Amino acid sequence: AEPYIPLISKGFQHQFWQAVKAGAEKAGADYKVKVTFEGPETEQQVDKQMDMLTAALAKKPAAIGFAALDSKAAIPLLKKAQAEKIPVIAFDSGVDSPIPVTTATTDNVAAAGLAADKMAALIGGEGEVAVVAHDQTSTTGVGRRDGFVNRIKAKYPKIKVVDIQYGGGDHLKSAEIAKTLLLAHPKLKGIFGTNEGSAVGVGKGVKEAGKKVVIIGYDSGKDQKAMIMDGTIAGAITQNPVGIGYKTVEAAVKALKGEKLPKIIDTGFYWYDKTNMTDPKIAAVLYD
Amino acid sequence: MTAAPTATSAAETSAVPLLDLRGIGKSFPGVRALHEVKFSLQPGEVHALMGENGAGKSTLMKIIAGVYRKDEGEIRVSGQPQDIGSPTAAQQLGIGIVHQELNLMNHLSCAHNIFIGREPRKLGGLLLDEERINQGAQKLFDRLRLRLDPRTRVGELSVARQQMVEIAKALSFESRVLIMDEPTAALNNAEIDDLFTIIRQLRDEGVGIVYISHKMDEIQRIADRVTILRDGQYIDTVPAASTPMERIIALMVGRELAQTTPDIPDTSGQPVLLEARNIRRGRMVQDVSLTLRAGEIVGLAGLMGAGRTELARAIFGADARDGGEILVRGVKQNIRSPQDAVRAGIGYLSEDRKHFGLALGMDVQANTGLADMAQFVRGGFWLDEGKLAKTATDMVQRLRIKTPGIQQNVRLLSGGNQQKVVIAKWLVRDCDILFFDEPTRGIDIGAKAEIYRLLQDLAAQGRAIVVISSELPEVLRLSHRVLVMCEGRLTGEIPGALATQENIMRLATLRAA
Amino acid sequence: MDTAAPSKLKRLLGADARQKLLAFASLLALIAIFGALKPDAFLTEENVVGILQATSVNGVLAVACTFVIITAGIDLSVGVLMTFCSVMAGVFMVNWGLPMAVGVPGAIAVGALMGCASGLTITKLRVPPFIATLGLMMLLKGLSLIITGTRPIYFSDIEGFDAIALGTLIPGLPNGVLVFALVAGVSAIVLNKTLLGRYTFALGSNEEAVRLSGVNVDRWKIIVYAYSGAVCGIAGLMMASRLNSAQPALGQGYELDAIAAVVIGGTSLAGGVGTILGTVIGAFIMSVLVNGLRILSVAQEWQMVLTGLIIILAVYTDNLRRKRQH
Amino acid sequence: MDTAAPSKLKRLLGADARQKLLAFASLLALIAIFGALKPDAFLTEENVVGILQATSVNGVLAVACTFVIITAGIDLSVGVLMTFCSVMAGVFMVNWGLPMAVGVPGAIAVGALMGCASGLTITKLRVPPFIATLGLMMLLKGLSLIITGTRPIYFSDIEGFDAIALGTLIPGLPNGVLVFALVAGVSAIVLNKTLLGRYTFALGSNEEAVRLSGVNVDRWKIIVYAYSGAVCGIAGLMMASRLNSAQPALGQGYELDAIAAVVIGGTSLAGGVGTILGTVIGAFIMSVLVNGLRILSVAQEWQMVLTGLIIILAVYTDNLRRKRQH
Ligand SMILES: Nc1ncnc2c1ncn2[C@@H]1O[C@H](COP(=O)(O)OP(=O)(O)OP(=O)(O)O)[C@@H](O)[C@H]1O
Ligand SMILES: Nc1ncnc2c1ncn2[C@@H]1O[C@H](COP(=O)(O)OP(=O)(O)OP(=O)(O)O)[C@@H](O)[C@H]1O
Ligand SMILES: [Mg+2]
Ligand SMILES: [Mg+2]
Repeated sequence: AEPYIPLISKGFQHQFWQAVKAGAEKAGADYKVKVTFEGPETEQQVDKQMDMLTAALAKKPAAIGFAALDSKAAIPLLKKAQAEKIPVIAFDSGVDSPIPVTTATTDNVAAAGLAADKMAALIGGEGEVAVVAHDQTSTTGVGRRDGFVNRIKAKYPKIKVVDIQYGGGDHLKSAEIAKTLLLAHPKLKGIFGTNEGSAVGVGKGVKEAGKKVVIIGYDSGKDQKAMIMDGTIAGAITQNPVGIGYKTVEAAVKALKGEKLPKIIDTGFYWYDKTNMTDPKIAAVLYD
Repeated sequence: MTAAPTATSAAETSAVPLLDLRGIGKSFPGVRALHEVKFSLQPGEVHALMGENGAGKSTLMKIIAGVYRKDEGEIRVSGQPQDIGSPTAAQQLGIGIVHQELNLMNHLSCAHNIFIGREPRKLGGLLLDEERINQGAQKLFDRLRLRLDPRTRVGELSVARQQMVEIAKALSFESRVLIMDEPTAALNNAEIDDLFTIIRQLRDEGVGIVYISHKMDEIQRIADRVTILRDGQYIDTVPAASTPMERIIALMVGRELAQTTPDIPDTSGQPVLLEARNIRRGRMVQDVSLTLRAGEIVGLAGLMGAGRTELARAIFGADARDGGEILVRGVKQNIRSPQDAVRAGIGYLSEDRKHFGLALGMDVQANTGLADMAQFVRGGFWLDEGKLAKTATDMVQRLRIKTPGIQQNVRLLSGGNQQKVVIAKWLVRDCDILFFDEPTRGIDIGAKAEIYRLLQDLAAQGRAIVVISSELPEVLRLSHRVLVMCEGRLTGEIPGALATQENIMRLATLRAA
Repeated sequence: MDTAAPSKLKRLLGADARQKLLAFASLLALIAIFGALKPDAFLTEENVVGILQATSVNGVLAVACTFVIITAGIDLSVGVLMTFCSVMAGVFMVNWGLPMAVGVPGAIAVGALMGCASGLTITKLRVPPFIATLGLMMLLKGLSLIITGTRPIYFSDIEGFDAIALGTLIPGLPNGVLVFALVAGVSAIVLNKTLLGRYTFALGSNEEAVRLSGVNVDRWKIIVYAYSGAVCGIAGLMMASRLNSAQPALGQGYELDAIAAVVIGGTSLAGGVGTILGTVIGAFIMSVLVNGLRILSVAQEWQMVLTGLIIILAVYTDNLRRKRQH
Repeated sequence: MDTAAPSKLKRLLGADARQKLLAFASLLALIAIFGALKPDAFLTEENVVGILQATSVNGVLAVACTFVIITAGIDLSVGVLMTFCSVMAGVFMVNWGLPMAVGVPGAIAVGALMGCASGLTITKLRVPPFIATLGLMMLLKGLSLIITGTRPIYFSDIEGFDAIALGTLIPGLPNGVLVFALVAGVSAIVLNKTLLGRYTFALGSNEEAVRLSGVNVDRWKIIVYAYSGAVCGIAGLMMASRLNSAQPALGQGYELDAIAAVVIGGTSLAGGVGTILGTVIGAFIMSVLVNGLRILSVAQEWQMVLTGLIIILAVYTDNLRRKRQH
């Protein structure tokens, strides 16, 4: 039978995770391994992720891909995997432990820093900006928010982050938040949306309010790409979720063959806007 | 709330009334329920409180029992002025009450219902002492000659037995004042006898008993004095033994009541409206067949648990039948739900108005129309409020329902008036075949006469009426024909003219070999 | 025997209406507080329109819930059903290419159908509403993801679809608000002037008594749930139109907001009591609160704390008012 | 007239117990199906222990809910209260450095206190349980985030804290399972043998009758909610110990799983009826289902659909069983 490699992710409903899943499944087809992909419904359900990992281990997998919601909580289970000689490949944000043989990831903090740089450039280095984040506790939400805010603080003293609100990645809530931000801060020059739902929601809210501010998005998706094309969103950061998924499975296969792996497989992040969206290198990491 | 009653010598107690109420007033929105009412109760006395439906009897008792607060007036308990603020306060003053409406926890056993709030415990109060709870209840049941396992869940009992559990509970307090608000409404003669034995016992022990009932014969049998209320006002207090019943009735209703003597029409030539063949449902209805002709009133008599309610419900489609068929005007009907029954022209007025009769929470008008909304709809779905209001107003007048208006929530009506609303509902529906299950339960003597006339009118108009009643005088007075049930079987039929309490009771106790 | 009918006017306003006026007062109080704290942002036309728009989807869901709650039931599926209907609208119009004239009623019909399914589960299988609609919620959540392949369906190519929520028949006022007003208005009429409304109250008041009055209780209950489902379908269309897409993972949690709005509006979870006007006011109290706190840049954590407190408070003062009437 | 007492044995088993045996049968059926489909993974010791462990937190929450639901109330705050208690455990032990002997009872006391708060809101402010606990849920969610600064609190330095859930007093069996068993056992005794249990049933059966019997209804209701809150505190400790951290954003949604377990276990949302054993079985049905579907690698979307269906089905068959008894 084909070797079985389950991927335990942080979520599965967001487009981002679906893209990771697509990449993993492609690698599964390429390398002839059986891949499954699951994650809890929200990025807070640490215990549900533990249950998923437990069930995955019970299935006697050849290797496991794991994106920890909280790496410390997972250590007992990871030790168990280690004891059973099941290689663990960390993906997305890393697992804070020496057990994973490698980590396929991009640096959320650095990527959001790039968003801050782009924001600064687009608003002329000064003024008020705000963040609409998707989550205030998950590693992705916190990393992207802090990456952006800290870079602004460190490098752009004339830019002030006046408000941070959380829309849960819900388009509608993010749109409502964007509209109130514009009212509460009439001098607002830019908004950073930290994932697809947040960015698209902000775009919609700003459009509905009939205002013009610089919006920086994150991830891709059809709506976001369309908003970038029509200028509602100035541009966005994309990680390479498909690549993350693919590399995770690829690394697992290599680990099974006993090949040596680098400690980090950086799948990179990219800035994209109207000008470079059709660039094949960029187009390859975008998804609908 | 208050200190325990101070000890007084026997001589003093007989002088000081247990209860002394003066100038009691109580208003609800739109209703002045009580005004300047006085009432007193001596130790060792059974004091009956009489009045029409809505006269304010239950309200007065609830004030004594700490359920409602009086607006004005003074309450003295054993000579001490008291402000009875809660049921607990009343209990502490030695006042016990059997409410008119059942107040039981259906999911709990009889024993637990009785001892709720005063459970014996063991292991330093940690665990319930089930044994003592059950024994205590058993003792009370023995005293009431009630054959009932104290561990039975109350919800599984018939209304009558639930009423007995309530009485047992009231007895268990060993109160100095015992209020009984229509305790016998759901009981049959044997049970009433047992209850009266106990009441006399308590009376001889010096307990003061307030007794409310609409059954006039009971008053003569048990009461020492009678206080009469009308429209929330005190009318008079008279000795029971020396006052003729007609006089009490006149005081109650404020007018003379004409006695109607029933004449039994010959309906043998009338068409058969309903034929039920071999109806079966569980143990309670075993192979019962009956025939109803247009224009006749059939009395259905039997002891508690005889299965009369179950029979009516089975015919009405309220409960699933195990077998049997039903023909209406000679046509076989497949009745599987009340809807089918009503469509076939069969109506059933339940004995339990609170649970099965009224949409408590809705107003008089809405309840009146509930069984026949099609009448009050225009264009398929628009409500015809005007017509509904007119019909409801008519009914309120015709049945003399005491309510501040047709928009009054039925929950706020007195028990008897609620019953009238249920009757109104079925009058509006105008079925050819009507089962009335205890139609006069809780209804005052004046209204009773009106309802009897109403039933007779309905029959005269060519309907077939079945009256299920535990009051034999009522059965005798109304019925053109009496059917008797015992333990789920029909044990006999007696022509109305020949029916007596004795021959009905004989059939009602005719058990299967 | 005083059966004198209350005066026409008093009946028109009635105790209920008086209470609603008072609920309206607490809404006004909220508006006054936020207006005083941040008048330049909160009381602008723009923000008022924003609040109206933000209320409309939750308001429509709350109207749907009102019917069910008056029957003493509960509907936990409304949020997810809304999403499911928007997904089905996408399937009809985008995937199958049906015209809007078919797709829009189609989505509403899907809502009614799912409502029927709840109703059938509750009446025929005798599953309590809480569980029946919880099960349906999970089921529909899964189905939405399966049907879409967990990807949004975009309506970009459907000419005029965005007008449902975003067009402005009345200049300056998004159509979504009109749809909300229409749904509320029609539902108020249905609840108070039709047979369906009468049975809705009767079922919540005493279902067994209604059954023993010869009414087909099951049928009417199913109709109530179907009506509620159809209204969820409308909410789904509003949502899809506003977002220009059907987002399959959205919707869970919306039911709690909707139920909260209903209860704040004076409808009793015990059944038998309720008004649409109250629900509308309840929905506005919720959204004014959220909007005001956002305008004041109150941190999200504190928004949660305050919302929790104010929901409790709103229902408490509502009780106080009712008590005073006695 | 049948006054014959039911035999001792029959009473011991009783109608309830018989029903529970049947509920147990459907749990066994579920186990049999999964076991047959994937014996090598599903029936391993490892997986069985995994199921036990996965059940324990939801099971404890379900036990907490059982009391409240038997009083005909509902508690939507259990999930978030659990989290709040784990956060407070962190505050006591990690931030303030208190010893475990203080921190652990402290966290449970916090749970009881918050339960009291629900109870007081319900009884004294006359806010219906649904809204009171919904409000408390929002409030506590916010508070947890505020107290922790939205960051988890780690218990790594608290010697022995992980033993609460993860230690193995019985070799191979995590202590969390023992705690669950203990909580269930004690709660079963409280429910059936003590005054509190009796009043729990009585309140759910007919609160007005209890009041008229002179019982201080408010006080007992508050105690019921406090007990339920304390049990949530225990769940919070189990969760914190298992994750070695207090996760401030966790918990919402857990109340629905808990309530579903309670109802699947035969407790009626209308109050007056219920058992702890049933709830335990209900919790196992839920977790065996989820685990089995995972073991079979059923896609997550389909897991949702199937879970929804099976919850409805479980309650339906439960109804069938009850009907047959009549
Ligand atoms: N809680 C209440 N709110 C409003 N009106 C009430 C309330 N309780 C009783 N009433 C009204 O007060 C009046 C007296 O009612 P009460 O129940 O005392 O009558 P009653 O003499 O016991 O009648 P019955 O013989 O029918 O039981 C009635 O008109 C009734 O409608
Ligand atoms: N809901 C119920 N559950 C279980 N047993 C019941 C129920 N209702 C009635 N019974 C039992 O069925 C028997 C028949 O009751 P039913 O009410 O039909 O008798 P009845 O002849 O109408 O007497 P009653 O004068 O009490 O109305 C009674 O012994 C009663 O204990
Ligand atoms: Mg009375
Ligand atoms: Mg009967």
